[in-house]
Formats: sequence, C-alpha cells, structure tokens
Amino acid sequence: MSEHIVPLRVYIGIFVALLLLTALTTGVAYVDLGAFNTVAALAIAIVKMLLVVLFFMHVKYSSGLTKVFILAGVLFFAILVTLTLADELTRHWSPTPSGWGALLPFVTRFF
Amino acid sequence: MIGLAKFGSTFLSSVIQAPQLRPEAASSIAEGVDHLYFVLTFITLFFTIAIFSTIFFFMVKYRRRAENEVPPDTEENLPLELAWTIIPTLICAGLFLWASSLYFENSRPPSASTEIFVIGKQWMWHIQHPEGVREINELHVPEGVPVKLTMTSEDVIHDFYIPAFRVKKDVVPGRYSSLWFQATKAGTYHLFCAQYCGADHAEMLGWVYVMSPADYETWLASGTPSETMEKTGEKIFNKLGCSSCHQPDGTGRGPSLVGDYGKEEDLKSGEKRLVDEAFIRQAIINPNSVVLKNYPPIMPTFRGQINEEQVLQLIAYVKSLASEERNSNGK
Amino acid sequence: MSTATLDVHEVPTGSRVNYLNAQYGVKSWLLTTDHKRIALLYLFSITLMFFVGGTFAVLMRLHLIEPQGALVQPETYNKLFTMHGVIMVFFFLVPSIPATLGNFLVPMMIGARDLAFPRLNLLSWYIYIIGAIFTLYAVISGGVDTGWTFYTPYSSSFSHTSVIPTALGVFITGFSSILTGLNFVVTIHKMRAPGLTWFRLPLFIWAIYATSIIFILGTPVIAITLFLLGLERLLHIGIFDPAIGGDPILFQHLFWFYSHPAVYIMILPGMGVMSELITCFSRKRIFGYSFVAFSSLSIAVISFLVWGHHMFVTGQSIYAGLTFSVLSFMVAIPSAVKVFNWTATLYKGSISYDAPMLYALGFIGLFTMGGLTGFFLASLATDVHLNGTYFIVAHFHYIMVGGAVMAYLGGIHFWWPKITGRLYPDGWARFAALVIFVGFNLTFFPQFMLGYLGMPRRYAVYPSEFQVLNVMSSAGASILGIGYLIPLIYLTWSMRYGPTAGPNPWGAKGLEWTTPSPPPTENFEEIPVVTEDAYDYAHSTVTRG
Amino acid sequence: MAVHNAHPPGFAHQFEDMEQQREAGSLGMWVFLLTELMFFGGLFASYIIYRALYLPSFEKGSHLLDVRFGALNTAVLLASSLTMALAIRSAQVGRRRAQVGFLITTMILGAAFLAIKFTFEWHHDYVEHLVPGFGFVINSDWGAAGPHVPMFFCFYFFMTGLHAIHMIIGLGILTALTIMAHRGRFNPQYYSPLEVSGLYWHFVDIVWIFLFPLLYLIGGRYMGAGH
Repeated sequence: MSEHIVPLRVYIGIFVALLLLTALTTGVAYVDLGAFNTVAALAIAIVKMLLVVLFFMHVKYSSGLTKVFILAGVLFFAILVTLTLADELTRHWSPTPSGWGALLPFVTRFF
Repeated sequence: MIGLAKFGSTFLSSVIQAPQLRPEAASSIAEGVDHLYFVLTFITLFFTIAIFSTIFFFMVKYRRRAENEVPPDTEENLPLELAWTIIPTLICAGLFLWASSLYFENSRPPSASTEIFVIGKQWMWHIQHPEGVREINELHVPEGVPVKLTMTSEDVIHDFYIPAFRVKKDVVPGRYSSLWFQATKAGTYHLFCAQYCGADHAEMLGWVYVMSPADYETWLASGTPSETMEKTGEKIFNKLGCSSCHQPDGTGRGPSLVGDYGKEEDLKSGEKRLVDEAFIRQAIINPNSVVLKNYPPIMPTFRGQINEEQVLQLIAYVKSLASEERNSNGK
Repeated sequence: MSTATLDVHEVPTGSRVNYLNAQYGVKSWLLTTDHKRIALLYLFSITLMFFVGGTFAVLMRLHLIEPQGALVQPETYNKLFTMHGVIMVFFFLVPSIPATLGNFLVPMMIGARDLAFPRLNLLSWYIYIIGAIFTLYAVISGGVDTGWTFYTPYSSSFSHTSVIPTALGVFITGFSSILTGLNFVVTIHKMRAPGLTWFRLPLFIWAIYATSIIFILGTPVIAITLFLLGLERLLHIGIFDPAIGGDPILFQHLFWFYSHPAVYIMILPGMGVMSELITCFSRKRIFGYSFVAFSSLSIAVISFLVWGHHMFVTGQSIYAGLTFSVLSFMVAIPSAVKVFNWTATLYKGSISYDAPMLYALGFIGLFTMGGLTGFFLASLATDVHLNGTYFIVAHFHYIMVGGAVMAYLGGIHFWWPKITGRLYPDGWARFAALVIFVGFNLTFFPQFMLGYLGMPRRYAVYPSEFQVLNVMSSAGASILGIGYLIPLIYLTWSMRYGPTAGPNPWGAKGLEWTTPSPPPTENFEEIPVVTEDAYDYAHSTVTRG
Repeated sequence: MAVHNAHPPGFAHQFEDMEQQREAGSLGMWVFLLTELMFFGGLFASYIIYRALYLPSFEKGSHLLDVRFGALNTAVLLASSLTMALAIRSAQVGRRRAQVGFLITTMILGAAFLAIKFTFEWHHDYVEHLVPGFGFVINSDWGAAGPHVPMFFCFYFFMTGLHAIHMIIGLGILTALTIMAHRGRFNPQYYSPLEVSGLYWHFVDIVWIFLFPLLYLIGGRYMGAGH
C-alpha cells in the first residue's frame, strides 16, 4: 500500500494544538477587539480546519489531484458568497448613479 | 465592420418599423434601447446566416462521393483559432460598454422629476400622486416631464412593465424600487405585471395615459378632492407619537427630521448613508439597522403596525419637512 | 483502436451473448449494476417524463390560440406551465444526455468495464425515480402553480398548491445528479484504458466531465435552497419572508447559482455529442481539439459566475449587475469558439447526410441563434425591456430544445445501433429531423417577436393584438409535437424489427465502435491499449459494417 | 487483466487492481465532500448575509447560547476525530483489537456530542421558547434587537440540525465499520471503507469547527459575559 502511515506523536500533537486553539478562540471572544473579534475567530477556525485537513485527513501526504479538488471546492464556495454579497451589500450605495462615475464609490473603497 | 453594422441596423430598423414588428416607442429612452436592439439583431442574423451558409457550402462541396473515401487530415491553424477567439471577445466588450452606458443613463432620474407612488397587490396596481389623487390600474402622467415611480408590494414580487417606454422593474415586498421615464408621445399604453404573481397574474394589467401637461393639471384638479399625501403623513406621524422624539428643533431623544431628507448621515456602524425613501422606510421598519451615530438605539419598529401606503405617506411628510427648511432658508 | 480495420467482431447478434440477452426478467433489470442497462432504464424513464412534460406544453399552446384563453382557467394554465417547466428541466433535460448516453458511453469510450461505482449508479436511478414519483404525485394531487423557479414569497407564503411535494421531488432528484456526476468524475480520472491520455479522449468525455463538475458543485446549492423553502413554507420562520425581515431576493441568488449552470448541464453534453457526430460524418479529426476541450471546462467554470443576469430588474445592485453582465458576455466566447471549430472541421471533409448528421446541423443553426439572442439579455439596457417577456421563453427554448434536445436526438440516433444492435429506417429519421426543425422554428421564432412587442410570459390571457403571432406559435407546436412522435414510433419499431446492425455501421472511430453491437456485459474482452489520437480518420481505412 | 481469477477480498470486478480501486474510493469520497461543502455553503452564505443585515439581533441571540457547552462539544468532537484517525492507523499497522477499540471510542464521543446538544442545549432552548416555529417568544428585555432574534435561531437550528443529521449518519456508518473491523475485514492491504468514512467524519468535525465561532462567539462575548 502506498498510503503514508502518520506517527502516533503527530496525531497527538495535532490534537493538543486543536484543543489549545479552541481554548484560545473562546478566550479571545471575551476581549473587546471590535471588528477583529470576528476576524480572529475565523482565522483560528481556518487554522484548525487546515490542521484537520492536512493531518487527520492525510491531505499533506495525498496526490496533487486531491489538493486541486479541495481548492476548487473552496473557490466555488467563495464565488457563491462573494457574488451574492456583491449584490446584497452594495444595493444601497449611491442610489442615483450617473454614467461610469457610478463605479467611483466602489473604486475609492480601496484607497 | 462598423459601417456594415450601421448599414445593417438602419436597414433593419426600416423593416422593423412596420407596426406589427416594433412596439410603440413613447419615452425618451426607447429610441436608444431600440437602436441597440437593432444592432444586436443584425449581429445575430449576420452570424447565423454566415455560419449556416458556410456549413451549407461545405456540405455540398465536400459531400461524400465514394463510400470508402478518406479525406486529408485536419490541419491545425492557430492564427485562425486566435482570430475567432479574439474578435468575438472584442465584439462582446463593445456591446457590454454600449449597453452598460445606456443602462447607466437610463437608471438615473433627473433631479426635478415628478414623483408618483406605486403599490402592487395581488392582482392590481394602486397608484397615488403626491397631490392625493389615487388610481387603480391606471396611471396618468404628463408628457415631456420626467416621472419617477417609487414602488413597493404588499404581498409577492410583482413587476411594473410599460413596453412602450422600455422600462421594467420588479416591485418587491419589503423594499422600495424605483423607476423613471419621460413620456414623449401622448397616448394610451399597456401596463403589465411581468413577474409571475399568482392566479390572476395575466389580469394584473392597466393603462398608462400620457397627457399634455395642461391636460394633466386639469385631470389632477378634477380628481376626487382629497388630502395630499404629506398631510395624511403628518397625521400618522402625530398619531403614532413619532413627534415626541423627533422634535423639529432637535431637542427630542431622536434626531430632528427637518431638512433630513437628501442629507448624508453617519451611522453608528461607521457607514455613511444618504437619507432617501429606502432609508426612511428602513428606519421605520427596521430602525436598529440604521442607528445614527450620536443617538441611542431606542426606536421601536413599526413593522406590522402600518401598511405600505402609510409608510409612503410618512415618507412624503418627511420629505415635505426638507423642502420647508429649504423654503425658510430662502426667505 | 489499435487495429486498423474495425470489422473484426462479425458474429450474428442472435447467437452471441450480449448485455441485453445475458439475463432475462424484470428482476435482472431492476437489480442490474451494468451501466448499459442502467442507461436504458434512464432512457425509458426520461422518455416518459418528456412526453408528460410535452403534453403540458401542447395544452398550453392550444390554450393560447385565443386571447381570452381557449381551454382552461388561468389557475390551471399556471399549473400547466409550472409542471411543464419542472418536469422538462429537472426530470428530462438535466438527466437527458448524461444519464442515458453518458452512462452508456463513458465506460465504453474510455475502455473500462463499468463505471467506478456501479451500485451507486443504480442507486442514482432509484433516487431519480423516487423524486419523479413525488413530483408526479404533486401533479396528480392538484398540481403546483409557482413557476418552475419557485420564487419566494409567492411559493413560501401565498401559493395554495402542492409546493412541498414538488420541491421535495426536485430536492431528491438532485442527489441522483450529484451521484451520477461523482461517478463520472472518478471514472474518468481513474479508469481510462492504458495509453488513453486526457488529450486522446473523445470530446464527449470532456463535455461530460465538465457537466459533472457542475453537477457536483451546483446541485447541492439548489438542494439546500429548496430545503429552506420547504421549512419556510411549513414553519413560517422568515428566511425568505419580507414580512418578518427575510429577503426574497436571496432565494433568487441561491436558486440561480444552480439554475444558471444547470443550463450548461443541459447544453454541454449536447456539445460533446456534436463533436462526435461532426467528426464521424465528415471523417475528419476535430479542428482545434484542445480549444474545443478547454472551452467545455471554461464554460463549466464561467457558468457559475453569471447567475445575476436573471436578476437585472429585481433591483439588484448596479455594481453586481455590471459584474454579471460582463461575465455573461464572457461565457459566449467559448461557445462561439466551439461553433467555429465544428464548422471548420467540415472543411475538406467527406460529408454524408445520415440522420444523426442532420440533427447535428439543426443543432448548430438553432444553438447559434439561441446563443446570440443571449446577447440581448446579457446587455443591461435591452434586458430591461426583454426580461420576463416571451423573448426569454424563445431564447432558452432555442438553447434547450433547439440545442440540447436536438443533440440528444442526434446522439440517440447515432448510438442506437450500438445500444440495441438494430438499425432504424434512415428515411423516416431524416424526415423526422426536418419536421422537428421546421416545427421548432415556427413555434419559437414568433415568440422572439412577441417578446420584443412586450408580451410578458406566463400569461393565461393576453391582449388581442398578440394573437397572430401566438397562433403561429401554436401551429408550430403541433408540428413539433408530431415531429417528436415519429422517432418514438420508428425507434420502438426498430428494437424488434429493425435490420441487425454490425459493430460499426457509420464507420466511426472510438473505442465503443470496436465492440460488437450490442456490446457484451463487460464491454471489452480485453482492455484495449490506445495508441492514437481521437478521431484519427486519416490514418486508417474506415468501413461501415 | 490478470487479477480476474484471483480476487483479493473486497475487490470489485470493474477495477484493474486494488490500488486503482482504493484511489477511486478515496477520490469519490473527496468529490462527495465537495458537494457537502456546497450544501453547507448555501446555508453559510445565507447566514453571512443575514448576520450583516441584523448584527445586533445575531449578537443578542448568540449571547443566549451557553458558550461552555459549545466549547465542550468542540473538544468532544475533536477527540472523536483523533480516535477516528487512530482507528485507521491501527488498520494500517494491522492491529485489529485497537481498531475496534478506537472505533467504539469514536462512536461514544459522537453520541456524547449529540447527547449534550439535545439535552443541555436544544431542550433548554425549547423550554425557554427559543425555537422559531414552535412558540418562539420575543423577550422585551432584548429591546430593539428583539424582532430579528428569531432569525438567528433559525440559522442556529438549521445549521446545528443539519450537522446533527450528518453526525447520526456518521454513527450509522461507524456501527457498520465496527462490525466489519471486529470480523477482521480490514488489513494493511485493504482498509478503504475505513479510510473514506474517516474523511467523512473529519469533514463533519470541520463543519463544527466553523459553526462554533459563528454561532457561539459572534461579535465577542464581552458584552454578554454576565449571562
């Protein structure tokens, strides 16, 4: 079998890391960081997800094909969310746009 | 290519002028939309015919002459591939820019528009003029004057569609949509509901009467005399106790509404929002989502306590407060 | 494919064991895991659904002969178009080519004995049938009147018809699509014959692969959306109900996230069939193989980015509108590339006029029309006028009926000898192709004009000035209806009485034609080793046999 | 075509060899997980939009949940993921006893998760009238945020409910696997069913990894720390 056998201590180490991150995310929620509370919570969740995917699900040792499929899934989920939000969150911007100048508020958001 | 397209569209438009094939064009934007439509029709016919005749030509010229015939192998031709990838891309880009510019122009009501309010309801259109005149399934508008419609629905999604004006907009419950047009030709035109809305969807139609401005004034005056929308709005405003917090001099617990309409307000969330119809509606129905920066979030919601028509009347009143201020400043 | 001559398996059908006569009895069909038998199960079920949906269409067109409605009450008319849409979209068009031809051909074309998960494949069919039963139950129990789009809040709070059984039927059938797509993706990745690299695959396989991606990524979203719709309708919790703070437009976003790519689920396999037909009947290698192959993938990807063009008049943000408009134009480009490449393939070919080829040519013409009229709807300014009118109806029928159904029929005619081991009367087949082409254009071309004149869709009654064009359309519909009945009759006839077909009656290339007709249960006695590119007609003698 | 006469256990006829079969199984599960991602994705997208629209109500609703149970359940589920991974490892190294033991531990942890969810959380919510569609009562103490708190609970029950359904299906699969493992069906050459079921179990775990902060920790707990 070509499947990689992960050493026991790696599994235990990952599990401990996951528990620590859970404690961390709960703790951080009790500190007022403003909008960064959400950012921190999501960032920690993403790290936890990566640990599970890479080690528990063996993706670190898997073929490129599996990785491409996972990335494709994440990409399409991102498309769903982004383009829906593109409508829902910009609906009330500048309700009386004039010509291509309507794009201005969109562009200036980045500066 | 552009010359050809121009010629084609002129030719086509002269053919399509036949009354059976072209709907009446009775608004300021209709000609522009039709022009784009003709060019698109030309492009469609051009490519369909070109491809079909090429295929037909090949079919005849290269028909199988012997059962065991083996034709020469296909040769790859990269320049050709690139050409028919890039040329359609350019055509698409051109069409996109043209269509979008037109759309921008058409989506912006001139600032001095007459405003009329529309409420869709299974299966009829309620229309109210600011002067207080109400109509059902009929819309009277003056010719040559920009008219802005502010629309909402009491139940399901409808769609306000006047083919002769080339305008259409969904009428969505729970929010305002707006639409504007400037009629250019006196006459009577169809008004359709273009979003399926239930059993009598096909009967949810009406007529738009375009009248000369003088006739329109006469018509308005002859209508059943009733209160103006802002007057009714003021009564509701006092009855619901809005005035106890929103005092004109700003001493109440809420912001003064005098001169508020049309201003930009800072929200608690850090956003800046223009105070327009949609904003006022949101403030009445879901006050929490638009708390102003220096005010506490104490306003209760009026969802379910007043209907869409009353919301519109309140808005008319708030808007009248804005013009009052402008008038007093002027003096 | 390694052998130059293809007529090696000359054994009379009667004496040879094949997948059809290997076992007999209802049980041997209902418990089969053979991809070819499952393809036939699908073929019978979707044909049934096609004629159920078609009957509704004919009734609609008959009703619209008179402006005030000739046949039924408006409520009934609303149910007719809803059930026509639901059945045709979810129970015919989506499974049509993938579940029948795809199921039959994917393993054969890539030189495998079966799909990767044969039992899952059978399960997909059962799931489809359960979904169909729920939907047909909804039809019988009084029908549903929301439009196949199920727009909220009408569907969630106002309609008094069988919304839940219908939505449940569509929800369940979705899992059939998902599992079929999963099976294809794994099979195409892992089970290709030795030597069969990605760039030697028939283009039909590329198209099916692209379709499967949409199945996998799009279908779950419609499933969860209909799930939410059902809960909303049952419990009135307010997710799509503006009266409690929900957003009805969000439903449209989620719905079209699947339902626009679903259009490409319908047309992409048709494009794949097209590449097979054009090359075979012109005996030419496809022009621009890699362009055609990658255009399938890019269509699959871009199709997920354009759904908002269904919502230009909903009051969608103008920024989102712009984005969706430009992306919608982009999806036209790979489609155009395909049409050009097919046309160029004919150049200097040896073109025969067999029935499948006539369907293929019909496809190119109608698909080109349908695709180009899409420009009117991707253009923001014209879409405002045309959205929600008969123009839309005409446009998507040109794509789905003129495109997908033509390709489906072309494919069925092409592989029919392989599937059944019998030939059908070619003259009748060509005649039917012509009748369908004429009937189709007469039905749907007037609808473009109706749309431009401003007649909204889904109208049970209409102002009388639209009558002439409506009568034309209804006349065309009756011709089209007859056109679809002709193949049903002669194909059924040929299953029993048609002349026996040899392994390769068209002189076509491709692994499926190296097997006897009908093929044995395990497809290949020995797994072939592939040494040449697809459609290599120039380097071997081709004989029909 | 040499394998046809000598079938290893668990070998299916349509494949060329065990390696091809194992790869196909694993790829198939990954593809299935993609559809699962999009399935939950539609729900997450709706959640994100309503959260943006009604943030104060979502914060209020979130503070009505008990973060201790959320955190405890996260730990329980992470532990079950660990034991699942260890069960597969035991199969890889050919330890049957350990395999069965780890599978049973995984099931116990999964069941514990559901028990905490149902008894301490959902039941409590029902008693407190926090279930939309089943007599939800908007508390006047919530003030202006009140009217849209039900929307938060809609998403809370949809998301945790869908997750719980996946857990229950997972427990069913684990039961079958435990029986197979007990009968010695898996060995270092063949443990494909164990491997793909493991992928599914970990996926369900990942969904919870996101549900926990999104539902329990919205906008921070500092305001409602006293609850």
